[in-house]
Amino acid sequence: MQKIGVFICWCGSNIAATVDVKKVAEAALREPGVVFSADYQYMCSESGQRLMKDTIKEKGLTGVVVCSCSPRMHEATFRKAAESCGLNPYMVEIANIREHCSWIHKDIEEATEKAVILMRAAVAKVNLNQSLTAGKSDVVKRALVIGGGIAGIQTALDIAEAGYEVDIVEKKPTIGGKMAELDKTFPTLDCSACILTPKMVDAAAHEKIKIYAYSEVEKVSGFVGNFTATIRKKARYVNENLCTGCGLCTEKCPSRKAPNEFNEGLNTRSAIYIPFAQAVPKLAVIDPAACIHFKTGKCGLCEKTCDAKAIDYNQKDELIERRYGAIVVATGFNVIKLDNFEEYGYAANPDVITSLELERLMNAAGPTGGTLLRPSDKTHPKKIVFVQCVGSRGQRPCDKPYCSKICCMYTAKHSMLIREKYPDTEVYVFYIDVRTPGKNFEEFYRRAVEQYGVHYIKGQVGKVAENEGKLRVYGSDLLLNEQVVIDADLVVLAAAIEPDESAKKIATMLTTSIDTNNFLTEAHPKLRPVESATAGIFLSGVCQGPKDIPETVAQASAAAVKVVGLLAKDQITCNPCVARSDELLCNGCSACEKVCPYGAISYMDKEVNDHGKREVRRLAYVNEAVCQGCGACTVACPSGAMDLKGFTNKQIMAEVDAICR
Amino acid sequence: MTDLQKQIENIKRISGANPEKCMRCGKCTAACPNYSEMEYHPHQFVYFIENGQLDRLLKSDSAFRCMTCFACVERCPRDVKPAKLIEAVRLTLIRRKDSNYLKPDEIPQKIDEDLPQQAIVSAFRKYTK
Amino acid sequence: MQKVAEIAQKRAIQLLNQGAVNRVLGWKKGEFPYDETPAVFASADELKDFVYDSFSSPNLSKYLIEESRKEGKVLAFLKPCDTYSFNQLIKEHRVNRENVYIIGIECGGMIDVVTLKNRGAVGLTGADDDGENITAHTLYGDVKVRKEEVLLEKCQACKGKKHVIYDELIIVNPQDEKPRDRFAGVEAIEAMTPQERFDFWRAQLSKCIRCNACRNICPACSCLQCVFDNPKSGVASKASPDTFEEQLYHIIRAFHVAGRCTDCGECSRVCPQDIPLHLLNRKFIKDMSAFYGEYKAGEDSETRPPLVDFSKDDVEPCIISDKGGDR
Amino acid sequence: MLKIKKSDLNKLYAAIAERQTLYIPCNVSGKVNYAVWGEGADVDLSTLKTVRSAKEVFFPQCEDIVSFKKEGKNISVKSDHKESEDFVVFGVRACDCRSFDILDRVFLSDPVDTFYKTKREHGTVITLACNRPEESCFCFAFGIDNAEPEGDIAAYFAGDYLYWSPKTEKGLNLTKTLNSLLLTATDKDNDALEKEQNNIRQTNERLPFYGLDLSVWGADGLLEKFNSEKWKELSEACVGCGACTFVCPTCQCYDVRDFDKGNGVQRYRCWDSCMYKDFTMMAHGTPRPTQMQRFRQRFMHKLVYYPSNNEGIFSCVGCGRCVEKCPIHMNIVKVIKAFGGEKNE
Amino acid sequence: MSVENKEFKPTIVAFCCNWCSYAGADLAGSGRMQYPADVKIIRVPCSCRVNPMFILRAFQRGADGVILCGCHPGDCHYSTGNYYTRRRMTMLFDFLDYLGIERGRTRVEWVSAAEGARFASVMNDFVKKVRDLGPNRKITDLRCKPVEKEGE
Repeated sequence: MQKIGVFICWCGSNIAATVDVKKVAEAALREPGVVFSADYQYMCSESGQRLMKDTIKEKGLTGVVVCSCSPRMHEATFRKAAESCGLNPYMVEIANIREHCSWIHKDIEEATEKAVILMRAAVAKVNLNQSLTAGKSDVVKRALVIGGGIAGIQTALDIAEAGYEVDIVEKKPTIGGKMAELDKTFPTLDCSACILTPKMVDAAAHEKIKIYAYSEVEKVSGFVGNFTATIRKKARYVNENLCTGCGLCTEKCPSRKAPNEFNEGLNTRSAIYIPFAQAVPKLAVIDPAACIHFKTGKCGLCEKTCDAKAIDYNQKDELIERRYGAIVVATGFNVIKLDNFEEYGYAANPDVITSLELERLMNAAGPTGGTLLRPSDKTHPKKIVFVQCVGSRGQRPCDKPYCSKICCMYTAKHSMLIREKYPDTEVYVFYIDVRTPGKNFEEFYRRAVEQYGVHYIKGQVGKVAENEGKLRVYGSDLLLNEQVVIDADLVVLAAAIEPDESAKKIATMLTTSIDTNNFLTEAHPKLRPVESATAGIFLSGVCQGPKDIPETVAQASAAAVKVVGLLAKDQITCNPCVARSDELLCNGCSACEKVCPYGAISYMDKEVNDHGKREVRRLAYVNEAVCQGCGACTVACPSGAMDLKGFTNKQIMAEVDAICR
Repeated sequence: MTDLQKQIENIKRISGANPEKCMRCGKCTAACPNYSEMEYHPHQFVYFIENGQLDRLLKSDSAFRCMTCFACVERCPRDVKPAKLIEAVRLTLIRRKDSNYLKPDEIPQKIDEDLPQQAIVSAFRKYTK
Repeated sequence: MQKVAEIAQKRAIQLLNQGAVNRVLGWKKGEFPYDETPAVFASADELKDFVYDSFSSPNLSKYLIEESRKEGKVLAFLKPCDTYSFNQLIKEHRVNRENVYIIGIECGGMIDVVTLKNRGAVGLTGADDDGENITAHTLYGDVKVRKEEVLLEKCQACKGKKHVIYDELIIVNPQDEKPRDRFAGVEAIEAMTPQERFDFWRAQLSKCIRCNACRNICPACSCLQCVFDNPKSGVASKASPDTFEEQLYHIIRAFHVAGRCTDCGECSRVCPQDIPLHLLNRKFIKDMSAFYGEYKAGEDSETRPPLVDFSKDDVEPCIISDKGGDR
Repeated sequence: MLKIKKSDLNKLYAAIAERQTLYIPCNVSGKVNYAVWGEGADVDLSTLKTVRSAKEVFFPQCEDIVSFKKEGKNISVKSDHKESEDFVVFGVRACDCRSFDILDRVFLSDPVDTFYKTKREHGTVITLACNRPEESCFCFAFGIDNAEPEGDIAAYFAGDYLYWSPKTEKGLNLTKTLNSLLLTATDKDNDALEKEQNNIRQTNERLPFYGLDLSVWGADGLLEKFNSEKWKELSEACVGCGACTFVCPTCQCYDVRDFDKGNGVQRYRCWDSCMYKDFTMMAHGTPRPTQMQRFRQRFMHKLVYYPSNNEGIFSCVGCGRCVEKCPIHMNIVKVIKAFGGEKNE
Repeated sequence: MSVENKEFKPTIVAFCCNWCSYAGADLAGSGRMQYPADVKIIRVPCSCRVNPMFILRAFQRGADGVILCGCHPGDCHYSTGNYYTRRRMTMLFDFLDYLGIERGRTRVEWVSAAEGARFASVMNDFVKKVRDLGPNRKITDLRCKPVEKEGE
């Protein structure tokens, strides 16, 4: 039998004005298990807490009910107070007689009656409460970063700087991501490669960082502090320990028709290639789909050329299993496919390009060596039209409903750079809104207009059609209320960005959620923006939502701090209100496993002693470190084997009984 | 509810379109093949209906200038369906029965040689019912 | 039917002698035509009491929970509808498939003794089945009825003659496999007014003597300990001292087997008071198929049952409360 | 011997029910069970076996025993025992009637079950001969004559009449109150009745279980039977439900359970079944963990333990309900026969 | 009946998930939004914690209405809990209706932490509907209603 103390808070007049607290205190003494009751002006105050602590000690209370404000407000306060004097914190329950009673009722009698019932329900529950102890589990002091773009690199560097090991898994042959493809960055116009490549080198050189390039995460199991990931290291057909990255093989390779991914397919590369000059790791890789040796068994020029004897046609994919304490998802983005936007004629006309393609056309390391030449006839374009919001902010099936966030700024950047380098070029920008919320962003955009004379037209383009070697652009100028027609040489589309297609697969693998646009969902949009809902999984960069570089880097560092905070602990304390399966009742039917959103339930064959009968049964096992305590499994379980600590079937039924009595 | 408001509600109902969804990009007008013939352009139809300035549209013959080619509907990224709204304005005018609308037999004289075939065909379809 | 039984018996003996199986689960002859008992036969000699005819109604699947965990392999004869139960048990990891050799056995429909007796066969001592008609021999003379009219409820609502899982089949007379309409009874109740529905169920459920036959025969009710037997569950009870308990027991039982019930009809068959329990389970089956897409428990051994699955655009519960009509 | 025309039976029921509660087999929702007679009741005396036996009028499935109420720190206790009022149970077959003797030996011996006792004292039993015995009947194996049932009043159908023969003080008292309705039987009636009774006895001889022989059963050979290998095979198919026990007229086990009302407890007793896993569950678990043991308990009790405590009287009356109702058709007859309980002719 | 209804104060059990609906109820309180005192809230971690047994239990013990509140579908703190709730409760409610129990006695509502006003209006509406239905007689345990038992 419990010895329960009931404390009724006046909350000044917040409660006491509407609820007769004395009456509630009297009624409490009539409840089973209650040995003490008192009312007090402010239970949450220092002296109120002292009253509670003293009574626990004096009366040897085994349970406490505080009738006060919402448990969301002060449950933690009172539990901490109880713990400080030796009572298990989970023996404290709150009856919410403020938000759910005194504040919503006017009639004192009615409110008092309800307060008594709420108190009674809490007492009924405490009568069945059991001391709960939070489980502990060890933390593996290593982090996994999925994705080696600027987000992944920054997160990894920050974690490594804090002294923890970190692995980067990048599916492409080099890290660097989208930022490596960019020419200049807004709003400072500094060279993208100049700020990114040193970071790539830092990451590669860091003793705590291991880079698995050309690799993918295949499987993840485990839970916060103790994940196990299987990494598939794809065959490069080049021994990475021997390859020096000299590039001789790439020059000799006779197969040169594969589209160059790094240049957005604007030119071609050899079958054995190094993605770009500053690639990290700087190693050659053979594309078996383009390689003559793989197609016909002949050739073998690269093997002959390589002095380091690094070519290995027989290399196989390698599976590596590593344990991690935390995982950061930094899978980044892609530009959407524009095949369904036939009004812009992207697929039909080589001179209609995306902004990312323009980046390559303007980059000194790009296909044109940095001279802006239009793809069709390699001439200088004299009239360029930029179209904003292509595929963003729309509601057609091909559109994305969100704003891609970065387009306004990079278009300002592009138009500015073009006007500076080629002052004889006319630049038009069709915009719906120009969005420049960021430090120095508006100033940057105004410079494009005021200093560089870029023509911003408020309106959208309805059609782009080829017309005598030019691109006839039909747009509207809403301010003039006119339709405008421009014969342009080059049309640049600010295509929407979307999460990389791997995000969905990885979210499933990590049992974390994605939204309708396949962006990973943060645990809380305001308060926990870099954590996923699954403990130990963190989000970095555009996989969580559109971001520019400074934001991405900021979030990457924030995620790193969260990871470091986790790895700094030797052990983590789990939520004690978790599900538990009664071995003797479990049928092993897997219903609970199927509804668990966290994959916290697994099955094992175990010998049980059922009243003297020993047999091996298939039993559900709840991993307390992973379980978040939602209780979905408890209802799915037909035998009632699965119960939720802190909210047991019997406790809830006791509350029901007390309310209906 | 005033008469005008009722009419606007009716237009929304007939068209099944929601002008509030418009984000004012002007793509409808940019895509309009009969732009030069219209006093008010597709985006203005949307804007005026949303803004309660329906009377301006009712006084204009722009609704009859629309060839119902649906380029605007096709292009609209927000699924506002300007042509449907124009169609509803037209119906509102027709239902007034005060004969201030364009008669079908007037259309041939007004047809421009440069008009897209699609627009002519759909206009023809519209007025030969 | 006679022929099917002979083939089955012969095949069982053969498999036993070959050592392919160690035991045979089938039906054993009784005193009357109708009192056949499920039995495990270990030898050819024991198999002489094997019987299979239109009274072999017990569904043997549930016995396989125990039998498949024993050493050696067991041969089980399963009728088409019994195979659904077996599949469902596989899905729930309750049986060890490797230890079971399933012979899917032809079924021409099973006879309901209660109906047969109600049709005049009081004092039933024997019966002949020619496929079309049943001639019942009784203490007070012979009674001839059309077989169709005295079939068990579960056979009148036959799911089809297809075995969904088996290692081999014994089918002498292939029959048309079209499933019959199962939901007419449910629809009839749905068409009643709420008060009529309440009165109907009140009358039916108050007959319940809480013998647990429905639960214990049910292949879906395979819990090691039922919540109604578990003193720790807070709802345990052995009888129905109040009308509420009758409702509670049958609601919770139907809910627990919802999505898992293969509609094998055993509950209605064994109820000593002939409560149409299948109408409870079929309501869930019908609703689930209507709301969440066609689903037949036990049709395969992988698909998630609807209640441990979801879709983001599922119907809202308010479609029930907003159904309109009489509250 | 008295008689009443079949067509006047409703008047008879009404006359009885005017003074006392009358329990009689009625068809309710498609099944025949004992029910309180009221105007318009669908009385069914032609169905031989009610689903539940007649024992329920003396020993109901659920019965409140005592209640506890908690107020503040006090607990008050209230007995729910009530003196029964007079009642009549009509249409009890010979087998069911014998079952009362078997229950009496349990409930009326020391310590006396006062709940049962008061009902026995106030209940008048009107039995009914079985004109058409069925294939599952084997009351004759226990020396019961279904043509000449016991009871306070025995009744018989023959021709157009129900014959009425009071046998005890209680029976006579009830008969007195019904004098206006009952006619005196003539010799011709007696002949007709005798003929009907002979018919019944002849039918018995044609019954499948007529050869049942219980001489191998009884108090002797307890251990030998207990340890027999046969139980395993017999119990193999048992699903452990309580159908047999709950339709059985002689099963008398009950469980005492508490219904928690939140601020008090209603203690009640309800039928229990030895076939249930939690039968006689104790703190350490159950003494009969396997279904074989529970199955054996039921039949050993009926055929061995009870007779050894009760001068060789079996705790089975051969009503055959379990034969018909067992979901898997295992039953006491099969058990009896398995141990050689059949006359070889 | 009408006289009874005027004085009839139903017992209503509201199960609220900790993260959305309970917070919504708190917000209703902070906003001093009135709803009848007949509603008593039980806090559960997630609406998917609510076993149909609890709902029946409430009716057994004399509740006249049971309402279950959770996060809006898609917003579940545990990401998928309320999707299961939605299926389970749709099934249960239709089944109760099938048994002839008044459908107005059960309800599921999605109330977010920001919808204090909605919480209050949902409760007002539900209480009104239950009051119109009158006391629960069809699915209750007479043992828990001693007064009525003696009265009958």
